[in-house]
Amino acid sequence: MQIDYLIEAPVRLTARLRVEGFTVLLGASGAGKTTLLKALAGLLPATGTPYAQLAPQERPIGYLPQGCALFPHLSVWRNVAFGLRGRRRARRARALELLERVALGALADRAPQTLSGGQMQRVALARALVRNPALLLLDEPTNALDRATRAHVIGELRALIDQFGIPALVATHDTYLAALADSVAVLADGRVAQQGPPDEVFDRPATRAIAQLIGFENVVRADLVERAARLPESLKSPLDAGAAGRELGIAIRAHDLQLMRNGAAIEGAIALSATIKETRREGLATRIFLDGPMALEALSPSPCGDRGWQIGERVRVAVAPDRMRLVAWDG
Amino acid sequence: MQIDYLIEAPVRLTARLRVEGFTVLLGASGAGKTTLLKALAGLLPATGTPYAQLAPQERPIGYLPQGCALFPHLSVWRNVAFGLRGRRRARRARALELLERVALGALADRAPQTLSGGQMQRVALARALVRNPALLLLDEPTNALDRATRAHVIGELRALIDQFGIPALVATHDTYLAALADSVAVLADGRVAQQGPPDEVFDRPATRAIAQLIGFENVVRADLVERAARLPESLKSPLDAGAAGRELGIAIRAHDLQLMRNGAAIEGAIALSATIKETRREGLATRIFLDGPMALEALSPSPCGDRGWQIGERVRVAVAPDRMRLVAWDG
Amino acid sequence: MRRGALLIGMRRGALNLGAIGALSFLVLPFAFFAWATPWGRLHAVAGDFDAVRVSVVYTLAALALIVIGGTPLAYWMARREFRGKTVCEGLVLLPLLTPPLAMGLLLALLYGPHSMVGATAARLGLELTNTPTAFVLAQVYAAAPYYVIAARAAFESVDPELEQIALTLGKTPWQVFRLVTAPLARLGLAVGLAMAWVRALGEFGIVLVIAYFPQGIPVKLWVNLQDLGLDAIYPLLWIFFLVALPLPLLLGIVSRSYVMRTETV
Amino acid sequence: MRRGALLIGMRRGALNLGAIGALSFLVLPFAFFAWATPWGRLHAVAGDFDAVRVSVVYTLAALALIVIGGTPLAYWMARREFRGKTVCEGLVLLPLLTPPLAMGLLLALLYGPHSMVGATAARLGLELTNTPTAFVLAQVYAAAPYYVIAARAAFESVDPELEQIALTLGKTPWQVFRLVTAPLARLGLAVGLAMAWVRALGEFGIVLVIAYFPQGIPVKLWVNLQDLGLDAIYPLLWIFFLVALPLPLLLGIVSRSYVMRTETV
Amino acid sequence: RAATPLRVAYAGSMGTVMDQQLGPAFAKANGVEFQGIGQAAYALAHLLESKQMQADVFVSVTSGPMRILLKDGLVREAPPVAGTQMALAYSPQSRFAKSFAGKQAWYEVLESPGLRFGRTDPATDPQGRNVIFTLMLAERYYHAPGLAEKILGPLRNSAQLFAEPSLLTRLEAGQIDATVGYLSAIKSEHLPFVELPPEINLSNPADFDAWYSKASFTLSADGKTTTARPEPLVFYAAVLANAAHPEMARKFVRYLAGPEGQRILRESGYDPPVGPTLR
Ligand SMILES: Nc1ncnc2c1ncn2[C@@H]1O[C@H](COP(=O)(O)OP(=O)(O)OP(=O)(O)O)[C@@H](O)[C@H]1O
Ligand SMILES: Nc1ncnc2c1ncn2[C@@H]1O[C@H](COP(=O)(O)OP(=O)(O)OP(=O)(O)O)[C@@H](O)[C@H]1O
Ligand SMILES: [Mg+2]
Ligand SMILES: [Mg+2]
Repeated sequence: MQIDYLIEAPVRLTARLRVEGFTVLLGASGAGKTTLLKALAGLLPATGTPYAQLAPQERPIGYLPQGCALFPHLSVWRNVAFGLRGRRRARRARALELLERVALGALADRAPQTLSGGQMQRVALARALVRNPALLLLDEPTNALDRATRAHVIGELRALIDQFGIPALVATHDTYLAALADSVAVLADGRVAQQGPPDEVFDRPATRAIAQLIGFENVVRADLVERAARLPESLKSPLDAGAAGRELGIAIRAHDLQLMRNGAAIEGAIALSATIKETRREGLATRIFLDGPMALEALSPSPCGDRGWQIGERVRVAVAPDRMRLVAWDG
Repeated sequence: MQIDYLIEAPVRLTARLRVEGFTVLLGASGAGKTTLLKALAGLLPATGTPYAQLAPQERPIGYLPQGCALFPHLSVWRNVAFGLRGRRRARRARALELLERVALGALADRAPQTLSGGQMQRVALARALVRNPALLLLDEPTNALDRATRAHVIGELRALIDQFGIPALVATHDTYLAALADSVAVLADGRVAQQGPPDEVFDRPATRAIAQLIGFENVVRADLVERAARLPESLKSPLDAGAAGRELGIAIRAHDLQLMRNGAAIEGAIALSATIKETRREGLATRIFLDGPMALEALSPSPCGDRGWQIGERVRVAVAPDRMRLVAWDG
Repeated sequence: MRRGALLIGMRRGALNLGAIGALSFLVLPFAFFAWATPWGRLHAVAGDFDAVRVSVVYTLAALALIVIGGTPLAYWMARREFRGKTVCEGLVLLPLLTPPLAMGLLLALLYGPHSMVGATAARLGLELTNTPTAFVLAQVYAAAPYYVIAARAAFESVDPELEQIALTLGKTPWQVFRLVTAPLARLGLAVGLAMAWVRALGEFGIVLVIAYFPQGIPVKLWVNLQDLGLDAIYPLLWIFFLVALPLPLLLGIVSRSYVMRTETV
Repeated sequence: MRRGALLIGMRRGALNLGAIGALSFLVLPFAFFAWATPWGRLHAVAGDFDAVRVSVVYTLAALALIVIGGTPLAYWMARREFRGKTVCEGLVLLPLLTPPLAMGLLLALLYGPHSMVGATAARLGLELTNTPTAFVLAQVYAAAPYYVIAARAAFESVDPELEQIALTLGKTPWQVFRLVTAPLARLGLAVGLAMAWVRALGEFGIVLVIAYFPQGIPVKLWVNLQDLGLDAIYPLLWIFFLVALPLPLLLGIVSRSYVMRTETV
Repeated sequence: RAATPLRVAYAGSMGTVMDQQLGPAFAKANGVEFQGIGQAAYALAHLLESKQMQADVFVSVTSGPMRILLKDGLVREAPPVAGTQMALAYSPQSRFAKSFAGKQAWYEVLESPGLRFGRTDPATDPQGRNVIFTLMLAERYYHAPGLAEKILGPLRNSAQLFAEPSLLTRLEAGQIDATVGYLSAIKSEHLPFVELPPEINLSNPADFDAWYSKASFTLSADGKTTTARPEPLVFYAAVLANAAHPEMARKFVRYLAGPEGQRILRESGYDPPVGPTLR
C-alpha cells in the first residue's frame, strides 16, 4: 500500500512511504510518528492518499494509540469487542479468541484500570485487530512488554498479518521490532528520509539523523576524519563528490572501534590517537568515551578489568574500512 | 539501601532486595513491579522498611509513574518545579537546568498535552529528580525513547545518580537498561527471585521464569533433554541432585543452538535431531522453529538464503555444554 | 477504592468532621421536621394525590424535553470553540438567575394569550396559560439550565481521545455518543438530571404565574397553607419527598454501579 | 481545540441546529423582555438600590459560607466509600428538592422565634427571623446543595493518581488540594459556584418566609409588582441582571483560561 | 427607640398605601423603623397562628382571616380601620376597553365572546369569593338569570383563575381584559375601572342581612364542605398578643383609625370603616 500524506499541524510532515507486510516506522522522540498515524486514522486533518477524504469511522483501519486509551467503563473483553457488531455471544467469543492470542484470556472480565501497563497494551492491540482491518496502525505496541511476552505477542501479530495479508505500520523505538520488519521507514526532519528492508537500513543509513537513531554511536564530519586519518580509496572518491555538493559524515558503531595500546601497529585499518575520558560498565561489555581530534565512543566486548583501560590513557583507535558508513550530514 | 516490604493487595508480594546505585527491577508484565514501586512511594498500603510508617509526602523519594501522570494544568517547567519551594525565579532556573539535561530545554513553556510520548516521559523524569530525593523510584523511565535519546537520558541519569549518590530502583523491561545497572533484581512469583550484578543474572538465571524473562528462548525440562541427548558430567551431577529434590530445567539461548545438515558430525557438544517447522527473517538473522523431542528455537546469524534451510527438513541441533544453564523449573 | 490525597496523606479526622458538620447542618431542618410531624393525625388532604399525579406526570414530560433539547446544546458547548462562547454561557445562566417570580412574568408576557407566540399557539389549539402545556413550559425553563450546565461540564471531562478511538473502531458519531461519551459522562449527566428533576418538581414561582392550574405539589402546598393552615402541609410534604427522592437516588446508584467495580484496593 | 467524536465524525449541521435551537428557546423570553422594556421611561424605584446592596452583600457572605462548609463535604463524598453513601446523597438533595415555600416553612419551624434553636439564638442576641442572619441562612439552604453536588462531581473526575504524585513530591494534603485538586476541578467548581450564586441571589420562596426583611432583589420585585405594577419591575430586573451576571461569567472565563492553551490543532 | 422594627403584616392589596404612605409617615412621627409584610391575608393568618411568623400588628381584609387569630387568642379585639367596595377593572390595552368606557352595560360586555375575564382562587382568596358574590348579586339585581354562570363558568374555572401577581401583570399587559376587585387596589394601580352599584359592590353594611346574604355558594376543603357567605369589605387591624412592641403596636392601630390615618386612606381610595369591632 502506497501512502502519501501531507500534514500541516502540529508538525509539518510530508510522508511518502510504502506499507508492505510488517512495516516499522522509526523516528526520534518527537519526530512525528504519532502525528502520522493519527492522520492516517483520520484524527488529524491531512491531505493525501489513501483515505484522506473518508471520515475516521469509514476508514478500514485498526489503530492502537500510544497511550492505549482503553475504555474505562468497559471490561477487558468488551473493550476488545467494541468494534464488533452482532450478538453478544459471538462478540465475546471473538474477543476471547484474540485475548488468548495475547495471553490474556484469563483477564477477560477485569476492569481495565486493574491491569498492569503491559496487560493494557496487549488489550489495546487485541482491540485494534478485532475488525480485520485493511491497514493496521500500531503506535508503540510492545514498549511495555518484557522480552518473553513481547516475543510471544509479536509472533502472534506476524501470524495474523501473514494469515490475513493485512499490512501494518508500526511506530516504535524498539530495534528488535525493527529487525523483524519487512520494511523500515525512517521519519526525520519532517519526511520519510529512508525506507528499505531492515538489513539495508541498519547497514546503510542515509543520513546522520538515521545513523544515530539506529544505533551508530559515532557520526563525525567527514572532513574531520579526513584530516586526522588516512582514508581508503573506497571512501575518498565519494567524499570528493560530497565536497562538491553537500557535507558528508562518517558513521561508525561503537563496537566496531578497536582500541589498542599506544604504539601497537595496525594493518589495513584507519587509525588515530585519542585519550580515554570515561569508562562505563555495560553488562558484559565496557563503554569507553574517548577524546581526541573528535569525541568517540567505543564498546569493548569484555568487562573493563580484562584489558585494564585507564582514564587519561592515550590509545590508538582503529576501524576497519568496511565498518565505516558514509552518510549525508544534514537531512 | 535494604528494602523489605510485604504487600497484600492487589497482588501479594514479598519484596526483599538491596538498592545500590542503579538497581533495575525486572519482571514479566503483570509481575508486580509497579505495585512494589507504588508501595515504596506510600501510595499502596504495605508493611516493612524503610519508610512504611511515613505518609507519602514525608518520604524522601522521587517517583516516576508508569503513565507519566504529568499535571495537565501546569506547563512543562511548572510540572518539573512542582516539588520545589521558594521563589519563582529560583524554581524556574532549577527546572530549566533539569530540562536541559533531558534535552527538553526548548519546550519549557509548552503544555504537557502537546508533547510526544517520549517528551512526556522525560519531563516526568526531570520532575522525579527535582527534589534530590534519597531514593529514586522509576517505573519504565525510557520505554518511550528512541535509542539515541535513551542513551543520552540514561547517561544524564547515571551522572546524577553517581554525583549525588542517590540510589535508584528502576522497573523496566529494557534489557539494555538492565545491562547498564549496578544490580538487577528479578521479581517473579510474588517475590524477588534473584538479585545480583547484571552479568551474573544474565549469565546464570536461577529459575525458568527468570531465564525466559532475560531472553533464554529455550527452557526445557532437564529430564526431557536427558532422555534425548548425552549430557556432560558437569550437568549430570546437579541433575541427579535435582532429581532428589525439585525439578530442573535447561536454558539455552536461541543463538547458542547450532543447526547442522543431518549426518554432519559434531565434537564436544550435545546434539539431537529435529525438524524445521518454520523460519522467520529477523533483520540480519533468521529465527528457526524446530520440532522434535522438544520444541526449540534457534537463531542463525546469517539470512535464511545463505544456508537455505527448508521447512520440513530434518537437522541436527547442537549446543556447546558451556552454553547450557541449569535452572529451577518452578519458582 | 480510588483514594485521593486528602485521604492518603492526612489523618482523616479534620475532613470527616468538616464534612459531617456541613451535612448535618443541611439535614437539620428535615430531621426537625420529621420530629415535629404529628405522625398520629397525619392524613392527606383532598386533592393531594391529584397534585402528586400532576407533578410527577408533567415533570417527567418536562424532563424528557429537557434531555432531548439540552443534550445537544451541552455537547456543543463542551466541544466547540468559537468567539462569543462566553456570551452563550451567560445566556444559559439567565433563566437560572432570574428570580422565579420574574421568570414567570417574563414567560407570561411571551407566551400569554395576546402575545405573538401565545396567540399563534392558541390558534393552533395550544393554550399556553393554565394548561398542562404551560405547566411543562414553566418547568422546562426552571430546570433546563441546570441540566445543560451539569451535562456540559460532564461532557467536557470526557477525554476526546476515547471518542476518537471509538470512531476508528467503525462506530458512527451517534453510536460513539451512546456507547462512549454518555456512559463516561454518566455521573455528571445523572447529577444534571437529578437537579433538573428536583428543580422542576419543586418549582413554585414560575408555575404560580403561568400555570396556577393544573395544580402540582408546590402550588397545592401553598393552597393548603392558606386554606387549612400549617398542619395541612405536613402530609403533602412527606408524600412529596416519597415521590421525588427515588428518582435521583436511583440515578445516583445506577450511574455509580455502572462504573466497573474497579481497583480492589 | 479538543474535538470530540460528533465534531470529527459527522457533518456538523444537525448538532449545530439542535444546539442553537435549544439555546434560542431558553433565551427567547429574555430577548422578548429586552424588546418589551420601555427603555425611554425606565427609572429605578425608591429602595431598588438598597435591595441590590442587600442582595449582593449577603449573597457574597452566603457564598463564602457555602464554600467553606461545602468543599470538604463535596470532597468527602467524592472520595470516601462507605455504606450509606447513597443515603447521604439523598440527604444533600433534600433541600434542593423541597419547594422553596416549604423549605421556608421548615426553616421557620427550626429557626423561628418560638423554636428551640431560634429561641436559644435570640437569647444570645442572634435573631433568626427577618434579620441579615436569617437572610444569609435562607440563601445557604437554597444554594449550598447546588455547590456541593457540582463540586462533588468535579472532584470525582480528578484523577487520584495526580494527587498521589503530588504527595510524592512532598506536598502536604492541603497543598495538594490547593495546587492540584482544586485547579483540576476548577471547571466544575466554577459551575457550582455560579449556580450557587444565581440561586442564592434569585431565591424568593425561602426568603419570603423567614427573611422578608432585609429586602433583597427578589422580594423587592414582588413588592414593586404588588405596589406599582409591571412597569416597576423592568428597571429592577435589568439592574439585577447587570449585577448578577458578571460573577458567573467571570468564573467561567477564569476557569477556562486557566486551562493551559493546549493543542493547537 | 426600639431595637427591632415595628412589624406590620397586612393583606397584600394594601401594599401601596402601607409601604409608601402610612408606614413611612408613622415611622417618622414616632421614631421607629417600620417593616410591612404584605401577603395573602389567609396565608399570613395561618403563619401567625402557627407561630411561623412574628409580627406586632395584623391588618386583614374581611373578618375571616382575623377570626382565625381571634379564635386562637392571639388577638383580643380588632377594630375596623377602612372599607372598600368591589369594582370592575379593565385593561387599557384591551380591545373591549372602549365598550367598558362607553354606554354598554358592563355585564353585557363581560359576556362578549372572546373576552378574557380573570379572578383569583375562591378557595384561598377572599377577593376571589367576593367576585362570585358580586356577580351572583348582579344576576338578581339586573334580572339577568344565568349571568354569573355565563361569565364565570365553574367556580374554580381554570381558564380564569390566576395567582394575584399573575393576574395584575396580565391585566396590565392586556392579556386579561377585565377583572373584578377591590376599588382601593384598582385605584392604586391606576387602572381604568367601572364603579358598581351599592347593591352589588358589598360595601354597604346596611344591606348585609337583607340583600347581600342572598348570595352564597359552597366550597369543599379537606373533605368538609363550607358555605361561603358575603362579608362586609372592611379592613380590621389588631395588636398581636405576642407583639415585640405592644405599646407601639397599639399606637399604630390607633393611628390607622385616627384622623391622620383616615385622611391618608381616604386619599388612597379607601372608604371609611363601618361596623363593629371584632372580638
Ligand atoms: N498539540 C500540539 N501542539 C503543539 N505541538 C505538538 C502538539 N502535539 C504534538 N506536538 C509536537 O509535535 C511533535 C511530534 O509529536 P509526535 O507525538 O507525533 O511525536 P512522536 O514521533 O510520536 O514522538 P514519541 O516517540 O516521543 O512518541 C513533537 O515535537 C510534539 O512536541
Ligand atoms: N486494582 C487492581 N485490582 C486487581 N488486580 C490488579 C489491580 N492493580 C493491579 N492488578 C494486578 O496486579 C498485577 C501486578 O500489577 P503491576 O501493575 O504491579 O504489574 P507490572 O509488573 O508493573 O506489569 P507491567 O510491566 O505490565 O507494567 C497484575 O497482574 C495486575 O493485573
Ligand atoms: Mg508518539
Ligand atoms: Mg507496571
